[in-house]
Amino acid sequence: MADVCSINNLTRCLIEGGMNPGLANFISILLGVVATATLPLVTVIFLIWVERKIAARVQDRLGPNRVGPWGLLQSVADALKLLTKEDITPLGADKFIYNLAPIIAFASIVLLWAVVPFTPLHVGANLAIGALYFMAVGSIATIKVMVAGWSSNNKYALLGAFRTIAQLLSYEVPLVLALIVPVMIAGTMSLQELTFAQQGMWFVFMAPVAALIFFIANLAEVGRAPFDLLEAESEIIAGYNIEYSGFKFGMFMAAEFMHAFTICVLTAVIFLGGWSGPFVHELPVLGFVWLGLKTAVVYIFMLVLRATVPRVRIDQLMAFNWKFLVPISIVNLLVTAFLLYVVRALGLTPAPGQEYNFVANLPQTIVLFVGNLVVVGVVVTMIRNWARRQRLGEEARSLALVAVEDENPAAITLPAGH
Amino acid sequence: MLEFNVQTLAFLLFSLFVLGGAAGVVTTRNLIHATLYLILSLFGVAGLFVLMSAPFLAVVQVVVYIGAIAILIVFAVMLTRSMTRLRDLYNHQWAASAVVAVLLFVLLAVGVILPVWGVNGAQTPTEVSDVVADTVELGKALVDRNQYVLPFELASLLLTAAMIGAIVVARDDE
Amino acid sequence: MVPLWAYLLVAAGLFCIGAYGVLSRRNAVAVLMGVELMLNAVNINLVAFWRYLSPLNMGGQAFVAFVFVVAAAEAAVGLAIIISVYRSRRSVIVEDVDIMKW
Amino acid sequence: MAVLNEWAFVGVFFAIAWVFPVLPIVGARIFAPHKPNPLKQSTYECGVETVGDTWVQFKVQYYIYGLVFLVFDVEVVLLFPWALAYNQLDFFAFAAGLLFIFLLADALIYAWRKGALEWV
Repeated sequence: MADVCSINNLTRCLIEGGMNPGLANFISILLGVVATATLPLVTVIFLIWVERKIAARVQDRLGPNRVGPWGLLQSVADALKLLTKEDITPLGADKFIYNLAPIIAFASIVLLWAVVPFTPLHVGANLAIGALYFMAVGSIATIKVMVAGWSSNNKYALLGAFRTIAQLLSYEVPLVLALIVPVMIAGTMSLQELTFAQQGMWFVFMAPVAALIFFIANLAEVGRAPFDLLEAESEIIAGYNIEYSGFKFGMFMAAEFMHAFTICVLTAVIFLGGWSGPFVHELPVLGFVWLGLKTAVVYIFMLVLRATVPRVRIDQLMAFNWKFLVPISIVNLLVTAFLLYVVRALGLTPAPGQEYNFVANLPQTIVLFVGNLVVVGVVVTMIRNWARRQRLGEEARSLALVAVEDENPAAITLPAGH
Repeated sequence: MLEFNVQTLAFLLFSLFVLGGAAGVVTTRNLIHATLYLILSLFGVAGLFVLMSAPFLAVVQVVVYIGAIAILIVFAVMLTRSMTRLRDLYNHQWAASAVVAVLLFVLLAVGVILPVWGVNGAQTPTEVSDVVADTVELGKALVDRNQYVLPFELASLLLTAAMIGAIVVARDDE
Repeated sequence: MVPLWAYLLVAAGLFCIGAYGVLSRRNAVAVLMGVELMLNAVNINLVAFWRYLSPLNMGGQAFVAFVFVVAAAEAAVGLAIIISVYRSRRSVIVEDVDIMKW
Repeated sequence: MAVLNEWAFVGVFFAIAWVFPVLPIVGARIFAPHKPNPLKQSTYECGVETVGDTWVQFKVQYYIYGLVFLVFDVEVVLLFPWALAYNQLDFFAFAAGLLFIFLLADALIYAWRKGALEWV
């Protein structure tokens, strides 16, 4: 292995080749960064095509099919078109931060890729606090919205920005609460070690509720359907980026597509075992393939969701978060903490050295899974009771209306208290 | 003195962010710009935390200050329409304040920091350990009955109380 | 490694700039921003002393975490008060709110 | 200093992440036409002339959401070290964490009952 100069031992090779250690280190870091950061950029060009194609199929259309084979080069053509479009800056705009906003938008998404583990050996930065890094970079997204909305000097942009910020802030709460669960199970925040911990059993089986909440909250963070009301044309024209044109608008759009892809990767890493799969330790590059497959499954699920679900209203959006997702994620956190404690007290955790064994992980997985099922069951029952009460109330009201009509057909009024 | 390496370079860069951002905060008329300067300054503080091997605090700094407090300040600026009536930036005592601030800095630097912890100071740490407690240790310390469990619970209580108080104060009374 | 005094100097500078902002600005929101700067200067000091003097004792980090909590509570309540004052007096200038003064 | 090496990667990543979006924007400045006129540059409000300040009065409800978010965010962030050390904690520490979460739930219940979570 010492003779082969691969990316894994590049630093050592360069030093042995007579280079200054500091410089060699820097060069290997730089190469790693460029490789990691270019990957999402290249992928997103392809993914826009995938998205348009799938949306078209769901809606019984053909989708892009003119530029290149099967329309594959459509995104490239779009990018070139945006590059030659005039870039208009509104007169009242705050020039510097107006130009800064699309850059922040794009950079904040690229930054997420610094901690994604691709294979057992290839990871950008194996930060010990990787999960929180993800949260921190995510919170920069609110800054970009605020800056874009404010600097455009447009009422619609500002209103859209405020709505968007309210949405992003709200959905960050269930997101973090759901993220605590895998951290608690694995006892680590490093994404690479979280993946290692899932070699025996994926966390989606140990914490299905947390996985679902994580995915839904992330959908809202990206602003994907059914949570895409930050670009609701009917209400706020196009949201915070209304005054942007040309490639600056393209930056916002590319950032959104990239964000959507990135959250699929992170869902796959945190809950679906990341690169773990058969033969991954014999051939590390295989991890890349497994990760890609899992990401693709999540991504296609998201696309079908986008093509089939209607948009929610803003009061429904807020109520759904604060009165449904947040309470459930708190209860889920409590239940998981309690069950983990019980599991450990009963000695159902895998014996040392058996952590990556599927069978050894089964007992605790079953306990946690049943616990999650109970949570879901209770929630579903509560919602059904609530809905029944609502329905009975509606029926009683309409019956009262009919009764009033029968007694005095001339005076059709709503019953008192309405 | 400062030796020249990557860490020193990063330190100087982050210090520039911190102090430059802070100077922007106190001198800018436009409050939204001031908030952006505040974000820059707080980001620099997060960078300094990373250099001091406290990555958890650095990330929390970004999440709490930049992600939440800065946004809250923007909301407050918008709600109070502070942007529309930009009157005088400073009050009548600004000159005295500037003198006080500069004097305080000189006093701290010359009187306390350099003699006590400076080069050949009275209590300059001679050798700095490379072993640093990590976040797991922090987690244990926060809920250890002999350490910080009481402040930990009180923190939760304080935040709950602050939220209740702020909601009561900020809402329109129907 | 960067010496301890360098961090302390930066923290002292940040503290003094923040203090200047608090003492001289007229807008209440700007005053609050100055307070945040001062709290951050304290945080730098706490972390620096923790790192250089007792990196195995968790006191420094735990204290910074509690400062975060207090800063958040302070910002939340302070801004709420400013909004409330604005509603009743149509002003966010600190000197205009002098009803408690005599 | 292995930890700082990982962060050096993030630092370089940070620099590169800013370069990526700046390049095409500068490129667009070269390729794109640039013929501004006042009509083009006016504020786009569906063809209607813009009236008054852009800084309209906002609802206090936005601030309330920000407030509730701030409180939750800080509390949850403090929970992370606890969750991280969870596998090594005794019953007392476990109970302390649960009490913390209960207080968090308490705040939510208060805000809910007070009607602070309604979008009005």
